[in-house]
Amino acid sequence: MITTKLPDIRTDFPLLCQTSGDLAPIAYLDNAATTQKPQVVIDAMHHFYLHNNANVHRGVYGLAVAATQAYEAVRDKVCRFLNAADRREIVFTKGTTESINLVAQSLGDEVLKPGDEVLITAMEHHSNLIPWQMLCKRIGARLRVIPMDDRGALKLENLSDLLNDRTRILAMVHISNSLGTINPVKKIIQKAREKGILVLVDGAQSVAHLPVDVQDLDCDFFVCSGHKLFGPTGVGVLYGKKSWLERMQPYQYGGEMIKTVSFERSEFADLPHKFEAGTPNIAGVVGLGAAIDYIETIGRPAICYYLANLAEYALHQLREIDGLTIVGNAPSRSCIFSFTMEGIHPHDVATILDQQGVAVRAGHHCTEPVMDFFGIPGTIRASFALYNIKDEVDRLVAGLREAQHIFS
Amino acid sequence: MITTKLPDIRTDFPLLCQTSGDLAPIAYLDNAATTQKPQVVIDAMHHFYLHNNANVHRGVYGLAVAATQAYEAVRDKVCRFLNAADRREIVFTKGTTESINLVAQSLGDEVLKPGDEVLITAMEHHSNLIPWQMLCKRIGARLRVIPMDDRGALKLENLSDLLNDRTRILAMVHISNSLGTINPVKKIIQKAREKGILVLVDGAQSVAHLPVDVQDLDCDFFVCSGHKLFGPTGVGVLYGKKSWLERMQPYQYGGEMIKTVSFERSEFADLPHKFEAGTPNIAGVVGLGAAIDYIETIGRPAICYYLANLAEYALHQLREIDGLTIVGNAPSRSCIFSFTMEGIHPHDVATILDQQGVAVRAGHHCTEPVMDFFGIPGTIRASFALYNIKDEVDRLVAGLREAQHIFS
Amino acid sequence: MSELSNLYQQTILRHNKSPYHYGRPETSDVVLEAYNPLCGDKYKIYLDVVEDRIDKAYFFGYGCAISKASTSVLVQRLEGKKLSAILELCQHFLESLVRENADIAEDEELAAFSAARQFPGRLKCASLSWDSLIEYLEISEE
Amino acid sequence: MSELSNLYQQTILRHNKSPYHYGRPETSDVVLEAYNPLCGDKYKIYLDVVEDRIDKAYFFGYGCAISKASTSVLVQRLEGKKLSAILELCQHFLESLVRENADIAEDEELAAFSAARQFPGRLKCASLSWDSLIEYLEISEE
Ligand SMILES: Cc1ncc(COP(=O)(O)O)c(C=O)c1O
Ligand SMILES: Cc1ncc(COP(=O)(O)O)c(C=O)c1O
Repeated sequence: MITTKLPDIRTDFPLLCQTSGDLAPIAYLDNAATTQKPQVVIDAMHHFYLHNNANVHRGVYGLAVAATQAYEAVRDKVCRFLNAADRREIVFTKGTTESINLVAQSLGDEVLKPGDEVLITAMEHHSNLIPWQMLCKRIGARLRVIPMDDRGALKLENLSDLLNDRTRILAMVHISNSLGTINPVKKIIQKAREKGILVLVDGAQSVAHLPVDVQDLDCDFFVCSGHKLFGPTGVGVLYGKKSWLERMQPYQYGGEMIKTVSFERSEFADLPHKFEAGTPNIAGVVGLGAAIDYIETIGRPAICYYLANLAEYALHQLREIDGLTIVGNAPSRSCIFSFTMEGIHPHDVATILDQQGVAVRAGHHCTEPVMDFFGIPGTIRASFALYNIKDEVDRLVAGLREAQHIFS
Repeated sequence: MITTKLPDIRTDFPLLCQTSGDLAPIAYLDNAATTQKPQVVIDAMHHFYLHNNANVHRGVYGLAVAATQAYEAVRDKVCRFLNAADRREIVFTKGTTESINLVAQSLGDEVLKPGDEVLITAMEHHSNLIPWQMLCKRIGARLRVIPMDDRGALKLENLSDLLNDRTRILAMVHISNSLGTINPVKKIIQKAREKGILVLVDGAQSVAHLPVDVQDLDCDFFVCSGHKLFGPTGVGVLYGKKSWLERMQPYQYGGEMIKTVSFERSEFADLPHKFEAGTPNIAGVVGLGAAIDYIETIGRPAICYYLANLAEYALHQLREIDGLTIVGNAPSRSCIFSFTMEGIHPHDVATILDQQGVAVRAGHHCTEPVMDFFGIPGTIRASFALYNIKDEVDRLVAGLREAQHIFS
Repeated sequence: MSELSNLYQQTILRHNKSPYHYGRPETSDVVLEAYNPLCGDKYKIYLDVVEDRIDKAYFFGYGCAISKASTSVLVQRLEGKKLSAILELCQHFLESLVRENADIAEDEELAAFSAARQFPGRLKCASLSWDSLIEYLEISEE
Repeated sequence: MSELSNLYQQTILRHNKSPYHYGRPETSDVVLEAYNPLCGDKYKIYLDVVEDRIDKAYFFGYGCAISKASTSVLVQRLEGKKLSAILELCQHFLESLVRENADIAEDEELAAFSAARQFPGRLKCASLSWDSLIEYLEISEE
């Protein structure tokens, strides 16, 4: 069902319904940092600890079997959710950051030689920048950057120069967390594929906003975090093509990831266990499963459509405010808005908004090079999720006007 | 208060009180794999998601400040719990396995040269074996092993040979998860210190059983997991002396662990954030805090004393069973019992026990070399925690006799 | 205890105690390994293959009662059978571990393992050697 | 909104708009840096020290209203004071950000920052430059 109105889902999120005294509930507009959790996700973990809690994979008794089934069932769910070809291509990590570090660490030596190039974009989150920067430093490879224009859109004219004979890896963000730009990843991946370049897509922001199909994108790796997807903290996903995951060294060593061990040598387990050393975040994975179920009940096309409408409204309202400059005006954008206000520091704006019950983020949003590019130390960022409503846009705007009033 | 009777705490653990039909509640004796969670831990995470959920460290708004305070308060708690000298010496990880991999990875190149030696014990969990094995392989160092006798006690006669001029790192388990042996770590650490050797103690099993004081032990690193300490899955602790943590390279790169970033170079944040890249398991850390509070309400000396009594009872009862061989008879032991039964495979025993509502583990318990040493493919393991009672020992014994009956 | 006695019933206990053709022949055409890294159960299966038939089958190794008995009844059913018929039997047997299979239900000994349906943690024990054999048969078919 | 107007009150807004001795002197004896990597606020504080007194103080940099105003009132209070007295003042001021401090409560301009107690996320903004100065003073004392 495609509609500008999502079913009344706010009540699914208990934190959004909390009131204290006669204050309105919080207008939570920091969803790019982390999302709120629906009751079903909280309940799923609660239920797990009450009824199924045991360690996974090796237990013979009923409880351990139930825990293992609950855990592995989520792998199937994630596999369907991202449309991976094989459940063994889904590795559970603690988050996007770990997923990227895993790939950079385990694959780096496999594919990168001195003089080779790794390509990222000008708008990467630190998590998709520093691991590659350090890898390049270690190997003696070169980190190169796809530039952007002053709207915050990638400049792709010279892409064929940047995707050259020495390029081995392309790592790029799907939706920028500080600019809101939706990058044309599919088109870029096609170009990279023609040259046999390996591609990692940072989907931390995109999974909650867009339907994602890793086979259609044809990326080699796709990474995301549970906590930005209405799931719990401490759990993330690494999707990787089987042929790559098989070639890669394990990232961590320990229980569950081995076939046989002696003091002299160890033989590693098959996929995906090779990459899941130690006791995983079992309850967290179960919570992630509930989050995916929740999203699929609503439907990603419906979410996408709803957010597009909300973005249009927010953009219009923000543009009405004199002295407000939106940072990030790419033609294709998501429901994340960064902006600065003349004469008022972002932190002061955020504090004043907070006092009015509007939660936004201020700072560089872990994208310092983006701030450097625009010559600013930081922005105010309002980022919306499926439970946000127009009324909250209005509260944001009213709060911004109040800040202007105080500083006038 | 030192007593053989703990206050009636079973009701604090909802899973232990579940009954179905007229079956007795489960006798959960797989605590070395993971522990059950008291209601207060489950509630703490629930409360966090309902009232404080936001990302930590960078937010200006009230919710983010509350989340940061809740998260950082647990660092203080863990610091006190382990008696660390400085809260910056406490790093949150996803578990023991990650903590050890972090040290092996980030410190390895700092202290290990070709020809150097890393010393472990004959009873290490794979998590405290393979990371060192792989490190040695990478560097060209040698992995050596403190042997044990056939009771499963370390043989320390030749310790001064093993702690020699080439030894750089000693990594040893505090309490063996497959034998129950309590190792004399303090005495061994003293010897290592005299030679300036760095020491890591794997406390995965010990924190729930013994009071731990890292300054008194004088180890350089101490690692443990929340989920074996009545806390949630997906969270663990690395304690490291500040001087070492400062010398070490970051393990993962991303948000929160940097001071400044450009495409050319990055400068890393101070301790402990240098080692906490990306969004941490915030709710998990909050749950761990509640678990520590819970343990401290009961008191670790009381727990220790209670478990010693329970162990004595269990040992006596198990010894009464003909055809049962206890694997691990060190003079100093904890409440973890491994054993084999004549003519019955461990998995068959575990299944038969499971049908009687007794949950034990069967297998090599991630300590294959220990099994090889005893020439067995695996054991049955019953491991007790503070909520277990003598009646459950009796149920275990009855179940074992039933298994013998079936296989007679 | 009724589910339980279903799994550890006479058939299985008997085969566990006195497995069929348990031993290592001096020579054999084919040696298969059935190994479960999760629990350590490990069997070698020794086959003499004459044309498209299995002539002789033995096994040796270590494992739980379920895997040992299941390997024993497997080996017992191989000799003299055509490879194609064996593949079919294996597939029916594996199906019977998940849901009712009419062909297997009639074979009392094989049907004993259907009780493993109630014990998901032990399914792999029942299927271990059968899985290895299928893998071998499918490869040789190609 | 009463807590809020407490933080963004006239003192702070005024100092933010017209900070005291805001600029880069051509020479100075001591240059301190006050930098908060978490938010990017960064000030340089330029001091001329004559014997055990601060003779001239300037600052320059970028940050939020709270950190800028707090640096401004700090700089304003340095000139002519003994280093030991400054250290004491800094300590009192930092205390006033955590709990009532009698000395600070009497100084209307400094007391304006006590409202930051209600805004734990902004405490560091109020203390930033004071922290750097304390660090410098403590090192020079040794
Ligand atoms: C002694 C010991 N070390 C390490 C580990 C690994 O802990 P985790 O799986 O929580 O990473 C365990 C748990 O099985 C253990 O018992
Ligand atoms: C685009 C992008 N990449 C990576 C990350 C890092 O995610 P996490 O902190 O969950 O590891 C984020 C989250 O801030 C992000 O927005």
